[in-house]
Amino acid sequence: MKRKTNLAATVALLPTWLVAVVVFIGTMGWSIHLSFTNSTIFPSSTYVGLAQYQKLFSSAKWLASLQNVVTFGILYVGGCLLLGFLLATALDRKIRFESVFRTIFLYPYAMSFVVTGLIWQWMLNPMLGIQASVRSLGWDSFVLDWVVNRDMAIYALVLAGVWQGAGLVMVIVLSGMRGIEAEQWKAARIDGIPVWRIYLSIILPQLGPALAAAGLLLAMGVIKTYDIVVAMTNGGPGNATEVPAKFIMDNLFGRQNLGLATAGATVLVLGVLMIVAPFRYAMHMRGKKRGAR
Amino acid sequence: MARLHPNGPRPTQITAGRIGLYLFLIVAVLFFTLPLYTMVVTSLKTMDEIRLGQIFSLPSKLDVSAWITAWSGACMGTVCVGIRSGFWNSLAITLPSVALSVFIGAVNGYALSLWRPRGASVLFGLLLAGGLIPYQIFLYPMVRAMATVGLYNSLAGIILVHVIFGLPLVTLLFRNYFVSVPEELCKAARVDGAGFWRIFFEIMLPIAVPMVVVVSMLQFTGIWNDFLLGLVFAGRDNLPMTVQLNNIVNTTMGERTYNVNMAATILTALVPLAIYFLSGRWFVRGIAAGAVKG
Amino acid sequence: MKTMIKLFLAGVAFAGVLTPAQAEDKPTIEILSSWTSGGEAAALDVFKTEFEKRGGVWKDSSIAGFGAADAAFQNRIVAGDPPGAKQGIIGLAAADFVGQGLFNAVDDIAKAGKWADVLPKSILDLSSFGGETYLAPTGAHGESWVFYSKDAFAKAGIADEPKSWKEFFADLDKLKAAGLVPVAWGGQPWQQSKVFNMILLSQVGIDGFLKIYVDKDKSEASIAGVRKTLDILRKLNGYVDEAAAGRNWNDATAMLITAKAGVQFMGDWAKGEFTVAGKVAGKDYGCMIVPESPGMVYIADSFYFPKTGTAATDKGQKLLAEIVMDPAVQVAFSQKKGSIPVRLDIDKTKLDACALKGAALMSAGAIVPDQAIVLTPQQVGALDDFVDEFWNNGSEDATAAAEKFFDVFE
Amino acid sequence: MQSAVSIKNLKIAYGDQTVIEEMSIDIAPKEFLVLLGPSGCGKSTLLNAIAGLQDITAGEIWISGKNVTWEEPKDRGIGMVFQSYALYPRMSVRKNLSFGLRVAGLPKAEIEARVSRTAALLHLDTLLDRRPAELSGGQRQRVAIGRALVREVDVFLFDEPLSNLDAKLRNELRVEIKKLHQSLGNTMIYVTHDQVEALTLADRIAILRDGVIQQLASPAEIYQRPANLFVAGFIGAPMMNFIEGHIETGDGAPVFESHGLRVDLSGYGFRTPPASGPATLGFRPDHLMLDGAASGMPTLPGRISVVEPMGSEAVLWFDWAGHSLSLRLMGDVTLRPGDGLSPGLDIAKASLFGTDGSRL
Repeated sequence: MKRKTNLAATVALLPTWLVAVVVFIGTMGWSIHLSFTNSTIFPSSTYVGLAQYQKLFSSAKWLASLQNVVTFGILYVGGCLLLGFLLATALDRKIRFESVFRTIFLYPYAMSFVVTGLIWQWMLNPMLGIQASVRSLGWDSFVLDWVVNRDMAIYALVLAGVWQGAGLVMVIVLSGMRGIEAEQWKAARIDGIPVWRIYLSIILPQLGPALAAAGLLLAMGVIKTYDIVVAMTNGGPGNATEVPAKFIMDNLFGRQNLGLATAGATVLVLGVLMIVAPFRYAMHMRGKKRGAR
Repeated sequence: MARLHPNGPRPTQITAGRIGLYLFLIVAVLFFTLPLYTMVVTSLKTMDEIRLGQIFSLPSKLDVSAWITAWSGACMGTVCVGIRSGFWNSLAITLPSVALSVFIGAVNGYALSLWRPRGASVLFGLLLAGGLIPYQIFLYPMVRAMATVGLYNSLAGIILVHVIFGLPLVTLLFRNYFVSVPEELCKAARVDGAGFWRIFFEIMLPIAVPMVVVVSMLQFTGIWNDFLLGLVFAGRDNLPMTVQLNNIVNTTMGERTYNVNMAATILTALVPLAIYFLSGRWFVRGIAAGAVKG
Repeated sequence: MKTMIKLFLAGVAFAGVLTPAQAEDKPTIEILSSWTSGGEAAALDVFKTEFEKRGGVWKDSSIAGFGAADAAFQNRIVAGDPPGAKQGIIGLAAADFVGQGLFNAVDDIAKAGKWADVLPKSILDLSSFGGETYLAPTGAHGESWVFYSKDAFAKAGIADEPKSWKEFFADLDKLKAAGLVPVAWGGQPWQQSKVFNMILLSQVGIDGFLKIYVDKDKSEASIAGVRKTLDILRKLNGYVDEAAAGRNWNDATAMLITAKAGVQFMGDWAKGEFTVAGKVAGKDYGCMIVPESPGMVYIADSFYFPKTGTAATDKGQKLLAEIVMDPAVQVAFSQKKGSIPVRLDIDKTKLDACALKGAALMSAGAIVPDQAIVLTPQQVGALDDFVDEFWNNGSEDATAAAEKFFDVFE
Repeated sequence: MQSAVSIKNLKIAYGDQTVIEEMSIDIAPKEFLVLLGPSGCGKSTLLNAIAGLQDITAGEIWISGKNVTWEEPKDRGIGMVFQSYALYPRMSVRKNLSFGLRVAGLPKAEIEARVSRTAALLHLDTLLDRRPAELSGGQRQRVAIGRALVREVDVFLFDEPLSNLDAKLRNELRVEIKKLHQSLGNTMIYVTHDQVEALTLADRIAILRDGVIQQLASPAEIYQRPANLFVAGFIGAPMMNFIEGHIETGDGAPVFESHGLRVDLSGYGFRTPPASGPATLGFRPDHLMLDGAASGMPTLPGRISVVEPMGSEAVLWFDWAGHSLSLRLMGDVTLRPGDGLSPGLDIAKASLFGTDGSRL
């Protein structure tokens, strides 16, 4: 009993279906297939079973990159949300020149990750950047060597990422705050609740959807993290800032190891599915309830 | 001290909290502007001054030669025309890519949220997953596919690639927006006899203008700033500005001219920056209008 | 949707129109190189000028950065649309392409030009596969150099170049005492691997070096050599500044130019940076082969010639191969690039002090190839990982690491 | 006579969840039918199915003698008004009204004529060039009604059209809708959860619960003779009073007994011959007489707990045998909380329900 209007919707989605099936599924299938071969620079059809995966998981670089992307992802998304929330709160306090502040906080989002990485690499370079400048002012023991410090380099990436992304969160959260009824403020004021407490206990819980949307936008970039790493640390020092996307790129081209690269890609995709599937399932269930209304 | 007898308007007070607030804002402004400041002053210095290693100091005298070199004189290989040719290439790639991806994404979002044809949720799941996967994985087979259909190294090819990789995010945003549009609007239009496309063009698209602004800006920034796809798919006649920037900035064994690099970097970032500086409030308005929500 | 399809089709048609018509008669070449910076581009221009002078059509598709250029090249091969020539190093990096039958040989040009008589044997061997010559070598870089700032040495009271590692470290102590950064270290994996190799050559000699890298020999002697190399590397770690990680080589060179640091390990391309800053070899800065080294590690660039199926490009490839090996062009190219001509029979009067030292070692055959020439790209990557890990992980035991070194070849 | 709208064995289900059970209704031409029920009862789903906005699982829908079960909404000869007005936000009032006509490709002159006719009817003449955002709630709803009117069709569907308005506007528009119906004479199907709207507007009311029609009858019938406990409790404010008890059918007339109260049921119109057993007695607040004892009615003596004056009338709440009962009184009230009273019950107007909840 399908109607022709629904047919129009189906037809309109055909190009997207094509992309999803041919590009997303097709190439993934192809990648998975190659991950079981010993392909080097060109695809080969000599199957080696799980050898590439064995190699993958005995590679310190790969293991480090997985760990790094998790650390980076959590801190980057969390950092953006936190700073974005704080900035939004500050701008919400009826300050002067709000739009100037807002523009200043938002502009880094227009910068590419490459530029972001390059500039922060400069700023955090101990011989050139902030450390050198502070020391030249006479504070000789000042240390800010994150980019070159094995233990801190990942935080340098986070810092640069937060610089770039916090503004977006700020805008989203600020618009969420402006959408909250003024009466709640009045109620809280009459109850004598301090301002910080209002933001923490009343405003913040209502910003859940806004924060989730902002978080999702940022998270979509995390697994793809590549440009900023290449521009800033190129994975170093040691393996300190190695990330999966870079590992795959290195093996795909520079190291001419298609088999290993596609094995890494497969693992990554499985990881993504493990994140997306439960989320989708929850949404699906919610959608069902909605449809039944 | 005797307290005043309260009378008339309450005097404004400068509280500690207020001072702390502005202090926080000033520190934040420093954090956000320092990098841009550094880039600008470095681009205005001579290389000799840069080698002194005082990156925050103001240039001893303004030297715009780096800017001129970056725009029209910097060499890429044996060609020394600066990044200006890339500027036009970037425009030629970005504008159609943004227009197409926003249009298709809007149609997708509309169809997925208000019509929900069979398989809609499967498709949406696929797109969501596709949006999370690093596109480096798709490069190799995509190159082959594009070559097979004769689009490799062409403007149409790079535009198509940008549209494909832009679809997940754009669709997601539009879907979330249209989900919040009352279904009754769609029903009313159907009672009025409008079909899928008519409802889209005459009713939904006009409603979604704030969203179109936000998504266009996000897409514009993303595509303009892309390096890898442009490098791989555009072909030598269509290389975007970012690839040319890389050719200037990234050198393995050549000498580095930081002032030119910085000038070229700022030039490359200028268009998206201008968009955010000039239309930032439209962006903010679009988001406030519900462009991005859970 | 109709609009989109129309646009799409229009785009396809548009792309078709744009496909350039090939000039049928003229030898044509499209060059894909990573030579984009000043000196490199100037050097490439030497080829271009000569190529055009001889009636060819030259198109430049340079992409900065090895990785980016390699990615672009591989993708164009995959797409069946390779450039006419690709700049790349000689040796194994080209082997896979040749093995797949993707490259044209330039054997006839090589025979006609008697390359066998004028090239060092190792370079010709590494340009040939299955007895046929495929690659046209452009120039070689010496990679066993220690550059030093004469100002810094003077400040630290160092009069002569150190002759042994012992003297070398004594001099580093003096530099440190003078408040300078002893070693301007470029903390990127590829730079570190080069330092590893120059030290290795000084420890195991030419035969030992080739045994390790060519024969993958894991004898006691080889292991001991690697261990001694790692010991020196570890010791050097104490003389670098805290900002070394990730540092570009030219930033390191800048530290010598401003006399903030004493020495830098680097290939001879670093000369370009000194020259740009107005410094003169032998006067403002010095160059020496690393202490105790019997020879020099070298890397040689060449052109690859992918099969394009176009007659004009085939012609262009042969012409380019001739030009690259022309003696006058070799000298002109090397001067701009800061490299050493690969031909042994060229006019050496125009070479600077450092290049002369290198050319002498080359003529004497006291050279060993860079790892990128004798290892697959995968193994090169593994070596980078190995050295980088050792350098950054201060607690790793040199003896254990020396054993592990040979895993690189797996 | 042919039905205007006829629903035959309609069933709607999502997967294994049934929203509308097997349902059949015939709606006569010019009839005003109200679908009434609590939220989630399926009334809106039913309306959407009639409009063609909702796919059905089984059955048929006929409009004006045509089987439209698979027709597009626009081809069904209906107009519809939505709860949220669903005005097209970016179009002026004029464009909103004419959109459907333009889609249908009517001549320009005809469109203009119809729009101005409708605008005049609904007093929208001066608002034609405004955008929906520039209108008040009542004006928006009038535009929404106008959008249905311009279609000049036989059947109008209203989906809770007044529930987003404040009480005053709601009353005004309710009257306007009634006037419209009287002057236009179209068939109207009207969904609401507001019993006042239902009682005032409808020719017939269909009360739905969980996808099943509980009672389909005139407002008076439904108010006076509710078919079951649900209908009885749903209609009427304050709610009908209920007293649990049982029926005794002895030798004489049947009697309802509860907490010492004995009500002679000989005056009650049983549907089926009475039988002994538990039952619920229901009576509306209007059917208790303060001076009932005088006329020999059974009485419910108690004490007043709350007095709710409402201007022309008042509701007295009093306690009787643990029940809180209400009584409606016209005119001024001098009674105060704490006062005793002993109202009489008019059994002829009361309702009795069996254990299954249906009317006896």
